[in-house]
Amino acid sequence: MLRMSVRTYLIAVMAVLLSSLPQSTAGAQQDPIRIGEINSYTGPLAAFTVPYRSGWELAVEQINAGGGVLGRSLEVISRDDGGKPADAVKFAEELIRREKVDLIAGTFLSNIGLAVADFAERNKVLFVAAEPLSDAIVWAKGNDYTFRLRPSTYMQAAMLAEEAAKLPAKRWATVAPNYEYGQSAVKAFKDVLKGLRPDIEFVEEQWPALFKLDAGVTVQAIALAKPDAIFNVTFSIDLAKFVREGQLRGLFADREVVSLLTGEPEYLDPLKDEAPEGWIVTGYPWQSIEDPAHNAFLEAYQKRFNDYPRAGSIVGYNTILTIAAMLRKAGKVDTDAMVAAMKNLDLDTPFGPITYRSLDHQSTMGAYVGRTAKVDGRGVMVDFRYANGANYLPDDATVRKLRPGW
Amino acid sequence: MSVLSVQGVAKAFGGVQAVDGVSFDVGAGERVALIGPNGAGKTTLFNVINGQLRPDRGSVRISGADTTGQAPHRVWRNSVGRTFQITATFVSMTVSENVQVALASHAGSARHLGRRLGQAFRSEAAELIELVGLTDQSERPAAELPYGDLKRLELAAAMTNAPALLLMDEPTAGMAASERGAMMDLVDSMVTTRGVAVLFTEHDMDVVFGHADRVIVLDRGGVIAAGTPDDIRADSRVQAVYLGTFDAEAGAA
Amino acid sequence: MSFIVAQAITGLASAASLFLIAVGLSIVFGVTRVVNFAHGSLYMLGAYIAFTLVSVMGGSFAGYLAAFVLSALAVGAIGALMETTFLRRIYRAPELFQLLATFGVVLIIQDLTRIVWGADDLFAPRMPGLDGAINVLGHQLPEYDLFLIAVAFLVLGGLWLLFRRTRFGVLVRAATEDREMVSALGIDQRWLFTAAFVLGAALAGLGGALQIPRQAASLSMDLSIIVDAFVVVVVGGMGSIMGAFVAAVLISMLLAFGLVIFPEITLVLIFLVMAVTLVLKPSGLFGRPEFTTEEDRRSPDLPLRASDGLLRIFWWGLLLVALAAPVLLGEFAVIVLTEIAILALFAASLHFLLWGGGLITFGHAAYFGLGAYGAGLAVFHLSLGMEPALLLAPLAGAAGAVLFGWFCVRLSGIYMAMLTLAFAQITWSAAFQWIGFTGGDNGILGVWPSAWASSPVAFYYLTLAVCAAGIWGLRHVVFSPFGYTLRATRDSAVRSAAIGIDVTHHRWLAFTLAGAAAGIAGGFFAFAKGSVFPDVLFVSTSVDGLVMVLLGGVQSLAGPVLGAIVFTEIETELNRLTELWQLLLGVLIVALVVFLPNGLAGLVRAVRRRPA
Amino acid sequence: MNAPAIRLSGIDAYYGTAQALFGLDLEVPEGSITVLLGRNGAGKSTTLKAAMGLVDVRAGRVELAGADVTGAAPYQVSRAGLGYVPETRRVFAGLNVDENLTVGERRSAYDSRVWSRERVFDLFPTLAGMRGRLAGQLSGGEQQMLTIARTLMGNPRIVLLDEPSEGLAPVIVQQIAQTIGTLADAGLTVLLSEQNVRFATHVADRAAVIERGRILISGPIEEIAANESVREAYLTP
Repeated sequence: MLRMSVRTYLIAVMAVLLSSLPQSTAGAQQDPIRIGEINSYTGPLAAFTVPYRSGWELAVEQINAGGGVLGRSLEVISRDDGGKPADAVKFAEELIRREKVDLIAGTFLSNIGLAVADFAERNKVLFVAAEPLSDAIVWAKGNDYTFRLRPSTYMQAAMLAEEAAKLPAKRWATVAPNYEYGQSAVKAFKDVLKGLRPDIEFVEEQWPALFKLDAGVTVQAIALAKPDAIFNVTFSIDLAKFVREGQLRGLFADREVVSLLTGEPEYLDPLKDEAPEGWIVTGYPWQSIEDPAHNAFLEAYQKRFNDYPRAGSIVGYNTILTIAAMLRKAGKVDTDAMVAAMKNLDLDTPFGPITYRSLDHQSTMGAYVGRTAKVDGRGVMVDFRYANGANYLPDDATVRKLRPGW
Repeated sequence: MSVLSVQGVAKAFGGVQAVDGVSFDVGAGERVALIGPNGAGKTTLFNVINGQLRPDRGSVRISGADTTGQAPHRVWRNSVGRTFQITATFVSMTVSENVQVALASHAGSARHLGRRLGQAFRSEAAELIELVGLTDQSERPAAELPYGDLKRLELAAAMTNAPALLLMDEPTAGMAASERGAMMDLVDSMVTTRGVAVLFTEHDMDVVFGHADRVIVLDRGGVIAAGTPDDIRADSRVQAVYLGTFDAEAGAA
Repeated sequence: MSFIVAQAITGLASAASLFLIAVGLSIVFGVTRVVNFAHGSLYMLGAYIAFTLVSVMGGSFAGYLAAFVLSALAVGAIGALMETTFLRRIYRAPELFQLLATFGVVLIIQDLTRIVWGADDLFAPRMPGLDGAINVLGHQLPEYDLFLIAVAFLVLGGLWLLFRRTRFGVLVRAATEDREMVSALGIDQRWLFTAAFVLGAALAGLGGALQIPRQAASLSMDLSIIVDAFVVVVVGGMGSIMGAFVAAVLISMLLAFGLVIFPEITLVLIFLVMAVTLVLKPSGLFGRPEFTTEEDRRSPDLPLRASDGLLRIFWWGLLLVALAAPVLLGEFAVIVLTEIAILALFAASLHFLLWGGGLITFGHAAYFGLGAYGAGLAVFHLSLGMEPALLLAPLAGAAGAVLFGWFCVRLSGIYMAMLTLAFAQITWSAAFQWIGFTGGDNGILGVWPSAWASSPVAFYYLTLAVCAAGIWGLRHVVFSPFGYTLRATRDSAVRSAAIGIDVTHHRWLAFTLAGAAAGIAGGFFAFAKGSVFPDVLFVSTSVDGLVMVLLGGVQSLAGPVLGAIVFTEIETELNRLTELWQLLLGVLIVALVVFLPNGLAGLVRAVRRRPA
Repeated sequence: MNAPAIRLSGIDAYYGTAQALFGLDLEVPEGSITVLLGRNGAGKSTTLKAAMGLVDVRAGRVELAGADVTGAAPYQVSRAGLGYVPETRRVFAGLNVDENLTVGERRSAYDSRVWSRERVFDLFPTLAGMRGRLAGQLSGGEQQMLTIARTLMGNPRIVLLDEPSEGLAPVIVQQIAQTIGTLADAGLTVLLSEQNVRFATHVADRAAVIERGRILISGPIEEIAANESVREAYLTP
């Protein structure tokens, strides 16, 4: 019996080992164009990445139904990094060396985006970073092979700072999770706002650990400083706790709150009827966007998934649109040609036309800025406008200073 | 100069005075038994001498050197060997390796990374193993040894630093009657051939009266009697608090 | 002044939540001696179940109360299932295996919860009747906070009565001390254990359910609470109910006022409290020192023997395969093999402590991560090349081990495991939050090998050479006087001290050596990945190392190497095959502890020992 | 003829992989005080544990008054009337004296309680005065009394005593000997293991000598004591 199980086990191990062997990839012309895709599909991040996946699946289906690109269909080979950068790099290796993909796309967490970007540079493979927000991906650690779709932390903070500058509030408090994203967002917001309104002072900063916000004590610590307005960067469960405790303790009464990403359905919807009202936010008011391109996307998405899109869905969808447009422009599946095509690539998306800047490889995809309100017991965005990403980037000289190699 | 000199040692736990001003000496080559009822303070006193406990007051000197409050491994460097009531050996090693590790420690090479322990101190170890009569067991794992042999192994390990003083906590506990005699004979031979002084605790009165030169009786943390075995046997106070009448009766039988 | 009162009350509400979670963990540990990593998962389940109940029954005041009670009962029932089907089988396993097995349950529950409830955060409405705030000295304090505080005191009082005034309580306390003796006195201890576990699980479920009116149910609840709960239990003293209460209050108050003054220190503060407590009072504020009962005696290891024929063939065969791999197996295999070589050294260094010294560490990621950061920071801040950076890696690992080891070697058993975990988490917090120095979450990029070693094959051979030498070196140390002496301190600390060995110091040196070896592995890991991120320091890295050691077999020098090979292959391939890899990994871990406690090497040994 | 109070036949017992008892046979007649003699490691404690179900018994049969309890869990054996007083006492140190007795108490043991709390305190008056004291703070002799008292609370018909004189002052040993006599007078069967031969011969009426996990010889204490080879090996001080 024991012997049997040893043998069974050894066979299993051998099978696993053998499957590591390189698989032959015949290079027939009609083979699909292979896109390696990496994201964090398991664990708590699944709430964000699953709508994103639906987005790219929809785009792939639509493009292939329309005859593909360059006469070839698109095939996405997807891997779950489990939220670990080291595993993301390993799967990037696997995708290019074993699966022989033509380019890499995806990632949600900033650190994983950065790790894969660095990998892409070193291995000279194109990487379309879909969702990571970190400014560093295109600036401090930007490289030739990496292009980023989603509007960055800086861009979204700048959109909010513009609105904040119009408020009478002078004394500001900030609350942000204590890690790179939170710190960058606060810094960008402060920098832009102070540039616009030198009379403003920041009187309190709270830095709760990510997903460990002790809401009651944090809310009271902020209240103690008696600010006129609050800039919030917390999200997900931290946001929910912050909103509930803040409302209970009267923190938001007679105070303006400016809040990053809170208008995205991913963050707003879980709050249900307790969604804060009157906050100035960036987000995605999918119900109310009056635009034919977006309507077409919305209809197709709802039909395909029987669900409404989240901000991630748009990002996933646009990622594949980007790749398709780039391939058409490049005319061939070759890294140098593809990288060249990504620069100044123009394409139409459900958010309108966007451009991948050759200056820093950032797309000009924007976000919607508006105020939160409650309609039928759920949070929505009202009084919103589309903020074109192109308008919220520093001037070229500044970007050149931020991005090495210029 | 005494091999061991205990002066005014006191130690309390919480509010309980476990040892209260105990003084005595052990001379070279002398065998001293420490007896008394449970809770009299024997173990505490032993642990103070051995260095596991720091006394609240008083001093411990070994061959003239003040070792009060020194950790056990430092006390050992003053030529003190120790055996335990419940045998403490290295169960994942052979008999020989048990002794070799102790010899390596004595030679100051416990931290050597270079060569393997395997052949180091083999002959010295063999000598000590022969001394305690375990030669035919020397390659067996300690885990497999019968209890009596483990006690012998402990003694061999305790002898590796050629001690001037052996501290033995109930050296014959858990042994059959016939083994006890053999064990104590072995201890006696260490005393005669190597000039070791022995301080031991024991509950077996045959061992105490048969193998101690001097007996110290503790009760409630203090010394209530000290003297030759015959003196102690006759001491009415010792009979009342410790010996009772049972042993005397049965001993006569 | 009014702020202090208001903040104290708010802090007390946090303490109430923390206490409700920690006390169940403490009770379960007290009776079963199992540190249940999955306690946080039970807490999470309590929250999810309560959310569903509130949704179904409607969120009235009574509906909420019913949901709290029913969630506690439901989680208690899940606890009963868990105890009777699985935990019961590992009570006699070494502490570390138990920790690991319950960590496997964490992975399983995490995936199952995602499958049942989805990945979205679920936010329930406020509790009607307690959804307002009352004015205390000009501060608005939520009514629900006061309710939580009241519930915590009720639970505390109830538990006190249960444990002091009922026969059941007396039996549980007796079983906490000596479960074998309780059984010999005619009490069915299996029932007692199940009951205690169900009580602990129900308290976790209640704690989770009570969070629903305050926060969203989310998949990150399990791990974010469990480490805090550990800290509370360890600071209070394992098994002590009052200790859990006092520690929860202490920590919550420190945080409540600490974050006004040092808003950035929160994550580190909680672990500092734990480290300080354990050093000053190793068994916690209200705990008693650990003692071992007879049944804890395990059959001892066999004496060390030099490799015999088959083992020699294993080592040489492995080396040959490793050398020929780039030709035989192709490009990606080289990448995987590089990782295997690195992880094998990491696992071997962990194994050296575990097996060679009986030093139970649950935070070995710290030294691996410090090695990685040492190399990464050398490249990033000092612009050093690969060669000097790789030399710095073991120094960084060893430096961390010197610092943390000094504290850790003073403890033993489960307390040591907890303190090592705490130090690893402090290091992780520092890397995560100290952005100016470490790059924080965004990590350090561009840690690539020198030109001569930049091809995957060249870097593989370099890694193989160094890691194989490292493993061989550790193996050599095991046989040296140092290694034997370390083994001696493991077998019997009192005997070691009695033959002149400074046990604490010797263990400290061993820690340092293992830290250096893990640091080497970490350094190579940084260059293999080209980057360093805080997650190399996270508890999951430590768990991976332990799984490798356990999988390979603790009682064999070949174990960690075998474990690293099989684990890395499984992990890499499982991910390709299924999205449920986390679930499967959890099942694998649990199955290993239950069915294969001696690992693959033990299996091989058992097969070989059988008469032909 | 009544079946013996305990009958062990052909017992093989193990600790992990190490075998401790080898086909051991032992009978303890009803109402006797039987002592198990042998060196440490010979298997005395293991024999008692095998009867109690505390070790892994892989072969053989354990009977209590004719009833088969082989493979039963300790609590089942205890409920079948076997009381166990372990070596090294093992009181519940963090529980007070009263609570220790509560653990041993078995309400459903018999219709009428033979050993009530009051009767136990009559047997050990010292304990009666310290009901609220933590067991961990008692002296060694008091702890030994408490373990016996605790076992009696379960109303056993047979009591196993593992080295009751171990580590105790002679004066206390004497008291324990008296206690054992009292138990026998109350109709209990006693099986004890001992190293202290004087103590053993003083209290017991039967003896069995164990060596390397097997019984060498057993019978009335006088016969055993008279056996030359036994005397030489085990009894001569």
